[in-house]
Amino acid sequence: MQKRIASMLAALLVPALAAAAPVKIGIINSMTGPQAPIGESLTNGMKLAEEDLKAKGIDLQLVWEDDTGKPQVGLSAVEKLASRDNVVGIVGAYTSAVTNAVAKKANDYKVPLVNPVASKEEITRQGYKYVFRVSATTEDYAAILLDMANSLGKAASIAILNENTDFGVSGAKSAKAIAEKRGIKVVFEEAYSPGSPDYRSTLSKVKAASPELVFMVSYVADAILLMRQSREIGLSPKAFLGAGAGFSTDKFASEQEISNAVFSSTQWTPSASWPGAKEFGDRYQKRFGKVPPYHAANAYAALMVMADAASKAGGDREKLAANLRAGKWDGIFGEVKFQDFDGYQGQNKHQMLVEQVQAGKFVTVWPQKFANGKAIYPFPGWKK
Amino acid sequence: MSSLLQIEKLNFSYGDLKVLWDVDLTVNQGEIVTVVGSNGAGKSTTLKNVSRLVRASSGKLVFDGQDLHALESHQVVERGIIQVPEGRRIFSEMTVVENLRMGSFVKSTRPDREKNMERVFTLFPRLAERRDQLGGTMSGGEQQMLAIARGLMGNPRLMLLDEPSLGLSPLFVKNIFDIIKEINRQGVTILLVEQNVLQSLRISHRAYVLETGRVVLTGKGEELLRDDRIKKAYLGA
Amino acid sequence: MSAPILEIKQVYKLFGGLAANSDVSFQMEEGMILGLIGPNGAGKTTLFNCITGYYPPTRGEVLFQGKRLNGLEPDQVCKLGMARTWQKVRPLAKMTVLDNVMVGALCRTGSLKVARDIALEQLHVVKLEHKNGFLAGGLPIGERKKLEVARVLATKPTLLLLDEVMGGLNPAESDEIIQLILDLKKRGLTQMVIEHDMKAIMRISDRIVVLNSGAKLAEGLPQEIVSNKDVITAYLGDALE
Amino acid sequence: MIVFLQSLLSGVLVGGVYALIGIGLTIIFGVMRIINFAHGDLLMVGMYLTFFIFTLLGIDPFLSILVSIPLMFLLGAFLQKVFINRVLNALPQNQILLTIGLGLVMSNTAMLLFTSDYRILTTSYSSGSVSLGGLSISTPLLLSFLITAAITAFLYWFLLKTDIGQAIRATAQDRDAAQLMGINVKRMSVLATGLGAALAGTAGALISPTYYIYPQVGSAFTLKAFVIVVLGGMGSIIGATMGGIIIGVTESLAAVTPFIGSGLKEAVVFLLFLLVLLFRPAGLLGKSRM
Amino acid sequence: MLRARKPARGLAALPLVLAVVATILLCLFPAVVSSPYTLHVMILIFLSVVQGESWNVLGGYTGQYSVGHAAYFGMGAYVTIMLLQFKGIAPWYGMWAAVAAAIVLGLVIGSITFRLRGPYFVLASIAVAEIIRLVTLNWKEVTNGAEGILLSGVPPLKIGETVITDWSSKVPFYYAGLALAVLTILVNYAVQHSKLGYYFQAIREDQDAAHSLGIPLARYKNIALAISAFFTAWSGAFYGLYVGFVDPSTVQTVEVSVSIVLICIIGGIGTILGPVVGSLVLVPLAEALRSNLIADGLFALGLDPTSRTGLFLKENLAHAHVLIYGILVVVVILFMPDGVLGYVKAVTRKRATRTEAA
Repeated sequence: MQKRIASMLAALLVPALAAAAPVKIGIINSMTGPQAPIGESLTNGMKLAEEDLKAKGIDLQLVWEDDTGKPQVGLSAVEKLASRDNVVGIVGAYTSAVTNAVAKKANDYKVPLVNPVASKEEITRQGYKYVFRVSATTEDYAAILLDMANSLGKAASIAILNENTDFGVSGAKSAKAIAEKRGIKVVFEEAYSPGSPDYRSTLSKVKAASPELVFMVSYVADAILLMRQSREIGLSPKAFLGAGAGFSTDKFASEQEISNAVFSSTQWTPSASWPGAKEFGDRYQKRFGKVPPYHAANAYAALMVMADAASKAGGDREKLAANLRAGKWDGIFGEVKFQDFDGYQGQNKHQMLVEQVQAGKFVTVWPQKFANGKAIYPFPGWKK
Repeated sequence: MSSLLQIEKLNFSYGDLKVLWDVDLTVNQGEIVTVVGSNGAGKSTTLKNVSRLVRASSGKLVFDGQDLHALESHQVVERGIIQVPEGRRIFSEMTVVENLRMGSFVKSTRPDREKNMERVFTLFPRLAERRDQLGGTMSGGEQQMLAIARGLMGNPRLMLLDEPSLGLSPLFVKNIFDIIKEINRQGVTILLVEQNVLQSLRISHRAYVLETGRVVLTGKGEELLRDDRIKKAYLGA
Repeated sequence: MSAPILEIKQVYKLFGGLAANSDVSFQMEEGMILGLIGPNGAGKTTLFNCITGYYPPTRGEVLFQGKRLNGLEPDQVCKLGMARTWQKVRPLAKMTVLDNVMVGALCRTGSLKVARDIALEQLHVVKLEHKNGFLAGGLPIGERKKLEVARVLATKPTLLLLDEVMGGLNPAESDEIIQLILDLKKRGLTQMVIEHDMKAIMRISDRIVVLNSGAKLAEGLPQEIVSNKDVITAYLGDALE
Repeated sequence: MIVFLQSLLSGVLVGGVYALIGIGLTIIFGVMRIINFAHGDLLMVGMYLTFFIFTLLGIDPFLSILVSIPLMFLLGAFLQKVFINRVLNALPQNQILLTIGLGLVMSNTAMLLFTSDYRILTTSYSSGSVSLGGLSISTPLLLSFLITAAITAFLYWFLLKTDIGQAIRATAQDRDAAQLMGINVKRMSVLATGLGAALAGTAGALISPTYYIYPQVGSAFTLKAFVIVVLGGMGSIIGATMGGIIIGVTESLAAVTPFIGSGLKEAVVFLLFLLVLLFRPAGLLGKSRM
Repeated sequence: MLRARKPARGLAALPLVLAVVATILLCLFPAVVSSPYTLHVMILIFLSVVQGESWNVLGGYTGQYSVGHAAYFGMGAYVTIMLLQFKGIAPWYGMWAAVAAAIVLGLVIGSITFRLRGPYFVLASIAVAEIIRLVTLNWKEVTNGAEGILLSGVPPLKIGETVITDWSSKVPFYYAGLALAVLTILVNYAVQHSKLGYYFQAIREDQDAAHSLGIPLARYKNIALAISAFFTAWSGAFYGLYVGFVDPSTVQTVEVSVSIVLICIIGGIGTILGPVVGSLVLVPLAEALRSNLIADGLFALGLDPTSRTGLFLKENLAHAHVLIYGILVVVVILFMPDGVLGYVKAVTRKRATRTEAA
């Protein structure tokens, strides 16, 4: 018995002996903790990528690490992946908070990190040489929405309502900056604590300010709550603009009573005209029983890119980094290419999309090039 | 006369503080038996053993032929032993009527609830006047009446009264003792613990004197009234 | 006669409308033992609490060595040299016997070494030194009472208030405590003793104060108290209506 | 003005459900003197129950309480008998930590079973409203408030008028005296925890149509329940009822007050909580035990 | 009967010797083990030890069960990082500002909460910590709100012109953490062996009795809180510098407070070694569960990863770690109310008496 325990301990402590050099990639994701709901989409996306890569003959070995939504735990994961598991590269993490810590550490270790979805600008502005990001940045979420709004008819005023989290605050900040630059008056601005069952008083204030545009940054569930309560109190601007996250989920769209004609910016949708996007959507739906949110596609793309670059690097991290810097990929996420520009390094210039819920379905309405439907504008009002 | 409650060689400790030493005590059907003794002599503890609020380490506890050791407090009540605790312990956030209803919580007594309520209101007209008052807002004497009345609601065969005269004005004290006598006359056997030695001895058939957890004296109430050893037990002189 | 060490002047303590103490006055001279007796609920412990700062008296004042105590906290009262024990012993259960007494000693010194010496001395006084290393919570009741006395002695009091130190003890243990109280008196320590064991109180007290229903019923020498009619009534009830 | 009235109204309506959460907690505390840190997690279990009863059996959330109440009662009774009962005489901090542990077990079991996905329950009336002189009243909120009022009324009746209810109150007021009345206080503890759990579960069911469901949803409500219960006086049912409404209204009004806003509305609630603790530690209603 | 400590004189030195040996071994550790991951886990253990030992002064010795220590932890982390990032003040100066702020905060909180006893104190401590979190979250101008603060780097530590370390590897953090852990253990030792410790424990055991023995309750509770807040803030500063990022949701939540309490409860409350034992149990366990080391270990032992059990473990064990954590808490409270250390002591004591009897 004691011997068995000893050998089990040994198994825990001694790094697994490296076999015939598979492509070993670490994954850091929020599998548990408060961020787990979206973390799961990432996991699912990467599972599909894993299948595709194996089908392509890449001997992929993934080491999954849970960061539980905490930066210090994310650090543990990097340490373990970089030094104990000796992965060639890392894909992750999900939240900006964890990614902040993880990116710095990965860069210190010179382990190439491809970030799938964290959108905080700073992450790729630190001069890191080993950090790459497929995701668009927070600023893009607001910019594309206001671009679109502008093209539909010049709006005079905007209300900005966001959840008081990293993503929410930075989204609101860029929305405000862009709005001011374009001469749209910000008539209301407030951050709310997510998870409150009652936003009616806040929304009454918004209504009292009578803005033409209502811009919101919220996660899944709050997005639905906010719209339900907007309907209740009869808040009816020219357009509801949702900055990604909660507004671009299938769950939101399926709430037809409240989601109709709401715009949202997104990094990806199955209806986008990128190669394989639709197939990915169908496959995901079949496999996991839900429409994939953009997080899943981001994660899929990140792992595909990483594995492809790594398979050509032969376990050499420097070479992997060089491959990532030099390479160009095309797939369900459109073109992925890591570039240095405007203070960014290793940042993919991802094309954001604006979609609108029309009869429970997302229709891509902007930019024109990708649009597969016409925008409903202004907001037609609530059905009684 | 048949014995209703029989206590033999009862020993009890609170942790390592031993408070009862081989206590023997018998209560016969229809009697008023008083236990007197100074503070800390173990009087209340004896009652609490009978009502099973505490559990003795050794000794015999038999009520009407049944061993009490295996029973829980609420089961003892179901068998007709009802304790009116020291300090009244009435439910302060409940009205007089609610308190009385709790007195007949035991299922078998519920059918008699209305009848018993009438009975206690006759016994304590004061309570009838205050039926909807909250227990906590009443005076000490009224609370004591309520506590006794509450006990009566459960059709007691044996009533354990713990210091019913404590903290009451002299007028009330006399009143309480009259009532105890009346209750006994109505057929309830009574085991009384009292600090008011003289008054309680006067109404009791028999009495026990406890000193530091031991029975030191026993006899008829009237006899003990004249016994100097009582005074000595209290005043040490 | 020397100046009184403790003066209690018309002390009232009301809880809500209920008077736990009303108009209690008496005084103590240095070196004496005063017995404080009375039936259950007479207000003895409340008076202790008023004297030692646990409750502020509602009215009246308490003077200790001429200094007014009203408004002082219990720790300040202790620092002035008045210490009390508790009716229900309050050992610091998860600390050793020695540590318990050292806590008392630390009232007068910052040095653990000095405190240890004081503590050992007091444990010797109460004959508990063989239990130094035991946890206080595990002691039998008699020893817990002794520990309590040793602990307050370690605060170097000039006036000691003992609240039923003999309660719950067997006769042999009570005798030991009585002897201890008398020894302490010999050393010049002034003491106020609440006690139910009348034999004991009569034996040790120089004077006795009787409380009943919160008020002072009688005061006098032990033999006067024993034959006082009011006292007998208070204890045994009204003999005659 | 309209903003103020609108906020006041929704505050009262939401406060009704808060009250239900608080009453459950206060009953458990009243009878056993244990603060249940897993209270929000019981609410979470109630929400999932409602969700599955709705999606699998198609029973309306407001009707489903007929099923979830007994189930939640059993869960509470089970927790009391198996776990809480063992720490009744333990140190308060150990009692607290036990319930924290139980909460962790519940929320994480839910996560294993149902994943951490947000679930949204959509009924025909989820975003409906009734308008009343310029004010709009959320239909589901109004319904849940009415049901809450009915349940509270029933609970008052149960506790005030029935023997068992009075016995629970008696146990809370004086455990020993209750035993001397022939009340089985152990059974009352089980009943009280069952009742507390059932109320938490009911609250969960009632907010399901207007809120969302995920495994960690409970923690926010646990904190809120503490505030409510302390505000009204721990162990007081009327206090908890009032406390719930007060917290609902305070949150709602704080959100529309200049310089406070939505972000700090919870801070205002906690501040209120501290003030009450400091100046009226027995709660706004003073010491009243059920 | 329970007989406590005071072994023979020669044996009394044994724990001291063991402690010194352990410290020396820990000092040499990085020279032998170079795996940064192992060092990282060690650093997390040190951090946990510091948190636990700091809480122990207030909760363990003085018996004031604060479930709001995230307030001090967050204060330490925030002030240090803010001063460094926004004002360029080196952390070894900024840290002092941080601990000073934490002490001031502690004294304010103390003056509010120490009047309350039992569960009320616990609830009040939670409420205060929540208020601090919400203020941090909403006072964007100063704290950068929900976005948190990303540290650009820790400046090199210099004495004169000599660079001691530039913090580029784990090792300096390892030693800093170790030093802090040893320091807080020594603080606990000093507290236990001084007037303070006697007074703290007296307050824990019986406030009224302590009061009657000349102990000014409010003063000594505040001293305990100040010491506790000081070192908790220090651990916060260490955390902030090590992780390089702070935001309210990671350093100021109720979860952080609860985890600090659990370190002590699991290990054993009010003892010097309790938090150490708690950290040694909790941190590696969390690591092992989180990264599925347990399932990997079972596979290495021959469990078939593709079998049903294997698949189940692989899929769920990592998800279940908080669940296992919760079960652990319940088990400890029910069966080891004095923590692992207390349990081990009780078992060995029982064994000893059994051998004696035999």
